Amino acid sequence: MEAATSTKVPKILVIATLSGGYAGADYVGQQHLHYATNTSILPVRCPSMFSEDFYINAFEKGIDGIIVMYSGTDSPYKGGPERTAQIIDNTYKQMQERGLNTRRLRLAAICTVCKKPFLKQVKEMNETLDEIGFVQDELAGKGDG
Amino acid sequence: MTETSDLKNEEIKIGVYTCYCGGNISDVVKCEKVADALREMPNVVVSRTNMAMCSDVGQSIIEEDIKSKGLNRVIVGACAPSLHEQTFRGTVSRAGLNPYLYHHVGLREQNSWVHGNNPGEATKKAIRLMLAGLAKARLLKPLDAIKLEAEVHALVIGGGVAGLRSAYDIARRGIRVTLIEKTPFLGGRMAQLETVFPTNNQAREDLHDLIEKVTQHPNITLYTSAEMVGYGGYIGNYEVQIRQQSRGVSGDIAEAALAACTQEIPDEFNYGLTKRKVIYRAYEGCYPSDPAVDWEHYDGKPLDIDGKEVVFENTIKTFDLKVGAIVMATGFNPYEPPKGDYGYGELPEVVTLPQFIRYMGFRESSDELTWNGRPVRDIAVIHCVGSRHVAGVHDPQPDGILNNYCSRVCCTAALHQVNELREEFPQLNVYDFYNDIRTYGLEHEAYYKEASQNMVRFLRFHVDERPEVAAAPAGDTHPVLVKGKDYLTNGLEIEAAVDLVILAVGIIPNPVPELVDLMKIPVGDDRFLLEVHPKLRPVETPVPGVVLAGTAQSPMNIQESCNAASAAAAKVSALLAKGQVILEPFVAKVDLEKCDGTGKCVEVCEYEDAIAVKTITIDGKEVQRAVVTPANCSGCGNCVSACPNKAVEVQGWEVAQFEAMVEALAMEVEA
Amino acid sequence: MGTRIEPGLLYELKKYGAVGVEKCFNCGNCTAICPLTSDNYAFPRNMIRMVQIGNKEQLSQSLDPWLCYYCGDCSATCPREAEPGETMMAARRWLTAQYDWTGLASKFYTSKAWEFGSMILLGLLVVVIVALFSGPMVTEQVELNTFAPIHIVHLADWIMAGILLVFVGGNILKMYLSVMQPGKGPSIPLSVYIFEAWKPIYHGLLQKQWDVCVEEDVDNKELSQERIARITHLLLVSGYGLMLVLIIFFLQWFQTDNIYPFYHPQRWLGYYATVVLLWGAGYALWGRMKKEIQAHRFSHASDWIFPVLLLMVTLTGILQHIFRYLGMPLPTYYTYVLHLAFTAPMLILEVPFGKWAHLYYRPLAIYFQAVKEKAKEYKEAPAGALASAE
Amino acid sequence: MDINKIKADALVVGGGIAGMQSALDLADQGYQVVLVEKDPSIGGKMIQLSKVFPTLDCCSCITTPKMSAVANHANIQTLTYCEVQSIDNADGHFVAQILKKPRYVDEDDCTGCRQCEYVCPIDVPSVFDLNMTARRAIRVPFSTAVPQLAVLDIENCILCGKCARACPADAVDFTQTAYEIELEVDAIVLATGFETTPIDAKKEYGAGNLHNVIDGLMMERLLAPTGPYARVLRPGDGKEPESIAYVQCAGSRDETLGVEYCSRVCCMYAIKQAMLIAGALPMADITLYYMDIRAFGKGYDQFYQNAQAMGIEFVKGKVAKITEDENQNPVVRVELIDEGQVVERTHDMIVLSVGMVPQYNPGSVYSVGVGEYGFIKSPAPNISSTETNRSGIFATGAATAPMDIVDSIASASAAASGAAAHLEAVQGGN
Amino acid sequence: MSYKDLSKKEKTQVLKQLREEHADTVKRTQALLKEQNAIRKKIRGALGEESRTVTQVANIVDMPTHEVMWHISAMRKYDLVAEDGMEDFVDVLYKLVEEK
Repeated sequence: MEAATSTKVPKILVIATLSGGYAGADYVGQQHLHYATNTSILPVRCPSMFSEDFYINAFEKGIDGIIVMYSGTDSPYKGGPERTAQIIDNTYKQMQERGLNTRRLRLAAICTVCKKPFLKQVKEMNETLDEIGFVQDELAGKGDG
Repeated sequence: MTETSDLKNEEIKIGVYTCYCGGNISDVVKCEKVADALREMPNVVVSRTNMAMCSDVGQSIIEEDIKSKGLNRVIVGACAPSLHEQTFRGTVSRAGLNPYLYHHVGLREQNSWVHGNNPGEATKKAIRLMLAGLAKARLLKPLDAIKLEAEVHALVIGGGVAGLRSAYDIARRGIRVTLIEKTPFLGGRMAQLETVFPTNNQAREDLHDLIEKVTQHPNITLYTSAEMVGYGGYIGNYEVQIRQQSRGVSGDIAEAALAACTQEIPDEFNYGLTKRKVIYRAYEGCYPSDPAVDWEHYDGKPLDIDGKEVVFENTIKTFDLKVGAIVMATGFNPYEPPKGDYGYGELPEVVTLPQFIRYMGFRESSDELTWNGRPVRDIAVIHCVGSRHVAGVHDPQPDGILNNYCSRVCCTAALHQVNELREEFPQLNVYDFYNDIRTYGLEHEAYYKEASQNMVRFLRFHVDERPEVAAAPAGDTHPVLVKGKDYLTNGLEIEAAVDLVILAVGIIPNPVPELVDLMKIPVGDDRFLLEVHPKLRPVETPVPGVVLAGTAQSPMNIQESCNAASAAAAKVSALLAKGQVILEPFVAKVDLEKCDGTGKCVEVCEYEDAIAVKTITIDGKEVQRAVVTPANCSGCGNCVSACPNKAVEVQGWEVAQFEAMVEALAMEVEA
Repeated sequence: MGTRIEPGLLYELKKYGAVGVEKCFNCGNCTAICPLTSDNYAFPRNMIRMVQIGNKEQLSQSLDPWLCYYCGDCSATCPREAEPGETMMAARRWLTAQYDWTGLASKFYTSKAWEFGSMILLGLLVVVIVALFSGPMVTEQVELNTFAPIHIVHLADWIMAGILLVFVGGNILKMYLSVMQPGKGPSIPLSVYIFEAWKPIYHGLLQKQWDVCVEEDVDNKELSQERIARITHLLLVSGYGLMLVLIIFFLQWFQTDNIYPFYHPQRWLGYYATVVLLWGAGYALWGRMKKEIQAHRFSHASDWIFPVLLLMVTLTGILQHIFRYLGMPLPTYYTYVLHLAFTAPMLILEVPFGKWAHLYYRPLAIYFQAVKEKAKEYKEAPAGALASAE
Repeated sequence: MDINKIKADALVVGGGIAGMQSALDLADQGYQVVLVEKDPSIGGKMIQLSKVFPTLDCCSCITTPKMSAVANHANIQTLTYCEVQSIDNADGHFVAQILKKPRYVDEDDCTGCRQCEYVCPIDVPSVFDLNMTARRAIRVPFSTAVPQLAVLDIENCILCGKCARACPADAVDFTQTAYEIELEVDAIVLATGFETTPIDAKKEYGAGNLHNVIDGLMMERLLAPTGPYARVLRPGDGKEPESIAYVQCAGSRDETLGVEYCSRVCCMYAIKQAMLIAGALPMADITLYYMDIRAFGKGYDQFYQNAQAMGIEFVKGKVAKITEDENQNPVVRVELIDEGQVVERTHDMIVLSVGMVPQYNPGSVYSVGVGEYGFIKSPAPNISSTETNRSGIFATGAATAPMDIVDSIASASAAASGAAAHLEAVQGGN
Repeated sequence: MSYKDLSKKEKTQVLKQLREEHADTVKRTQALLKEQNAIRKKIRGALGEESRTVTQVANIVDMPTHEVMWHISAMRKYDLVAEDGMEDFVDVLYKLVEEK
């Protein structure tokens, strides 16, 4: 199904903190700025709740890129950002083990009014995915190999 | 608990509602298609659209559906959850459904408003987001909100007019208030004004009436020279730490110390136009009336008082307070132009409006206006200094931010000052360089007209052709020339020869990086503290129980500051009057069957006494299990990912729900 | 180098009766509402602005105040009640003073003492002169020509006319110099001046520009007031013209002890002129007292003096006429002296320096404006095109 | 005549955004509030608007939830279609006599299904839509009305009885008469709002006789998704306009109209509408003729800068005159101040940015002091802007001065704060 | 006793009495209704054959366009006419809605 895949668009999942990235995404909306429609944002209190396998599972389900927009030093949760960073680090290792390009997963600190960084993140992830292709192909390729 | 198990057996019936949002969504997204797509999905009993789901009519539809169709889950796709999630929780709750069986999907800020250029894909994305919402909805569980005793005590940060007004209003509602002011004196920026529009009253007289009410109110405790240095807890139960510096001098020796002090520094009350001693009163009649030592500048040398050598010591007191809510009334600073801008800091004849107001306050009255010993006959006023900056024309500030906002008060304040000048010195000529005159209030336009009648010559510049201020060539009649194109005279090149240039500078927020950092209050593009929504929750911050009062939020005049402060007081009163706050139940919950007491969760938790491994009895056996204290849990979820048994969840934000949502988002949809 | 703002001009114009000009916030309403505003000139805001920033040079070169007919729309619709129309009137007075080489006009407009004093002095002077040079007062019957021998009166007339001519001529010359700025800028060929020469006469006599102010909508009361003003001005011009011709050239025929029959043209011409002048003076005075229309809401001293003088001249003329017809010698002589005492200030002071002056400045302004526009056309049009068009 | 007696803590007069916010803030503090609204639905002027500046939120997304919150709040009793007749001071309380006008529809039975409205044979101009379309003699005031109940306008009814026969709930009640309600309260908040300066006030602008010259509120309706034509069309002939001009200060800053003050909202609503039109009619040229652009609030000047960037033309100059050409196209005559040129420009449609004047003179009923222009005046406008010269009576929103929604809401909360403090003082804690 | 509880005869009586009380209103509104019905009949006639713009209808019924606009918008509001595309991209066409 060559034709089908060529019209297929990579899917980007954004995990965004309510106090940071999600509010930032709302702010981008209030300013009526544009970004790619393949980006879906899920609000989370703090991404530290997700363990490594959550991300791996997501890729396996067909999500091509994940941006974790956490609150960084602005986080209202003690220890949350550090733990998030650690989990993401661990995830990178697991991704490598599974032959997944680690560029599919990004961690970025986005504040409530960070409209430019937000757009930049989405744009860069799209560029990356254009370059490295669909996760399914990568997983399939690995499987074949 | 029984409710939960009941639901397990119950068939899941979901109502799905897609809001047009009065066009905000439907102008881009084909809402009917979204509704159609969702209607076909398992568990969906009803799928509808409405012009405004949040309206009474829209809400009634949901209530009616819950009652008549037996819905036990509801999702609405509408604006951002921060705006109306609470509204719909209320709706389903009125219809007898647990409010946490509601899920809100944002289709506006994160879809129609960002994909207006691509309606087809936006509709597809809306379907995807709604499907994800549906996936979560299937896994929703009923939850009970956490009710906690609230500390009936508010902290007001800032002793300017907004802080005072707010403290007074809260106190009058029978709530204890602690007011802290960073400097040794109350009054803030308002104290530095002379007469104020639109009443022409003396600012300090109005202010002192209010200060008197505040200081005499039994519910208010006042700390000057005090700052908030520690912060913790949550709405209704904040634990803050206050650090107060001592006044240094007291009672009987105060006057003698004041007299004996010789060390001088520029007086910030007069914006550096004069000097003051390091033991000082901010101004005549200030409150508290006792002088204070300026510890930052005091050189520590002994003073000779009544023949005794006295050294003053700053004994810093730190203490904890429990408060239920916090009012941010941290105020503003006048914009200070960079050196050389409009000749500021280079030509002695260039001053800012606040400086000039101070000058008029402290100068000795005479029949002639003088500046630097020279008589002043001609004055230029330049508007929008530090405001309404445009990229490419103005440079950003040192922090990289462009002051692109209007400072709201400068037009009327400048014209008010000019009118007073002209009345006192009828021989003065005034040239007013403006872009737009923004005397917007009911009684403000009168100041503009009065200025015209006072023979003020208005000259209009274009924002990209700012007037230039330069020293006049030797031999000119005046020391300074202001040159520019006048777009009231077809862009004619004009020049005004003047003795004094007054810059109507804008307002920038008083920077409070430490507080912002501590409390995690968002700051807007313009550096002002950011409210949740300008109309829905105009004085509230996203931090529950932390509200904004006055110019910390945006430029405002005194009237608007006081209104905002009173509004903040109303929110605090509504919050604390009942003595109880209701918290969202989004806290960790341990599945006792899965937990085997490894304690991994406790290791990663940074909240004291939020989760602990305790010995409990299950089926007559004593076992080690993790136990959550909901009031102390922040709901961050550190413990969730740490648990090797996946025994912990954050209620309402369960990993399984996220996994279901991710699955839905990964599906291809047709639209 | 930019034009320096001179704050003084605004104060100066206020002395010339500019009420409210300082209130103007430059919205442009007046200019846009003005029916006379065209691509070539836009007033009154332009004028107001000159005054506000103190551009004396440009103001003194301007023709705009003369081209305004004060229909009052600008003032009536001004959102700040800055009375732009009054600024135009004040600018007219100021310009009259600028054109005046004697300096009298400036004194008249800015000082009531000067204005009234000089009028009274001149009137008294006339009385004194008559007292010194008049003939015997025949009491048996009316013999006006014995009391005031016609050749002496005529001589006095000519002297007055001479003075008037010197004053007016000088003023016009100065107006020409300041408006046309000969020597500066591209020179305007004489042919243009000749070609456009019909305009001042045409407009002066027929007051054609008024028609622009009078709009179609006749239902509107205020607009029909403009029509009345237009007709009044037309009538007045004919009245003055007639009287001037009668007095300067046909005094022998006009001032006579003969009583002509009722149908005689001498009587008819006289009556026509008298009625018209009486109407004009009455219209202005009554209007200024009632202040109903915009143009009459504010009155400078000079606005009063002109119609009052006119009224007194006309009334004394009528009285004198009546006494003569009734055969009452002494009242005839006294009213005659009074008549002269009002006529002399009217002609020597009011006509060249007073409000009357707009009767000749206005057609001249139309003329100069036309010349300027024509000259501009010449300059802009390719040489051949214009030749073929002519 | 029925006499109903109600006792409450506070009376809020006016169910617009300010009144609703005051009522909610008082009720949230635990006070019993009675909200009286003269119209059959609460919502005020704000519910007529399309979207709001500077966020471009749909207006009903802000208003309707507040209306709903008012209607559902346990501490608020809403009396619509009621007017306060008199206020007496009795033993330190206020006693208000309130006239309940007959709806001719039973409030308990009506379901708001609009079947009566559909069978009603008579169409009369709809004031809600600024007379641009019709409504029936019996009707539900608008789609998001609170309460969602029909009301019969007896002044335009032919009394045929069709509605009564059509009503599935048998709710039409021709026996209803007006009755009085006696209300005892300790505090009053006046939120009586504003009117716009009449569109026919200025004869130079066609005195309301030019059909393609409309006012700002009419444009709000045209832009609202529930508007009279469901799109932006010329009321004069139904054509889609390709060139639209705004005439600023068409009812403010104009002494010939007796409105010397700035109405504060017109610049922003005009810019907002211009942006919305640019969205609805992407090909349309939009021009704003202004004297000063007063974009003063938080985020407002940035909004103005965005509008300029979108290509909306801003022209400094006050329009002096509007006439009409043979195709009913309005023609403006204006001096372009920047160039000093007078031009006549033809547009397809003109919007007069009319200003704000007080809705109601509170003098006779409430004896509160008003200022020069009829807005309720505070004795201490800076420190306590919502107080009036009568203790216990507060005033808020556009009843006190022209103001936008953001400022009205702040003022409303401030009035609630004042009223609550007053209640605390006179009741000694609750 | 409210209206719904009355007998049919009593209801007629109440209406009759109200009509007497509001005699002037009824007279005025009935005249208005008559005029309105006549106009609507003409407009329906004009729209009967094909979809037309407001200007076209106005020409046929010989009424000012703004009045026709008002009536058509009223009819659209109560689902008696509906939009039917555009003419020349600027003029909305209206058609009659079939009575249910």
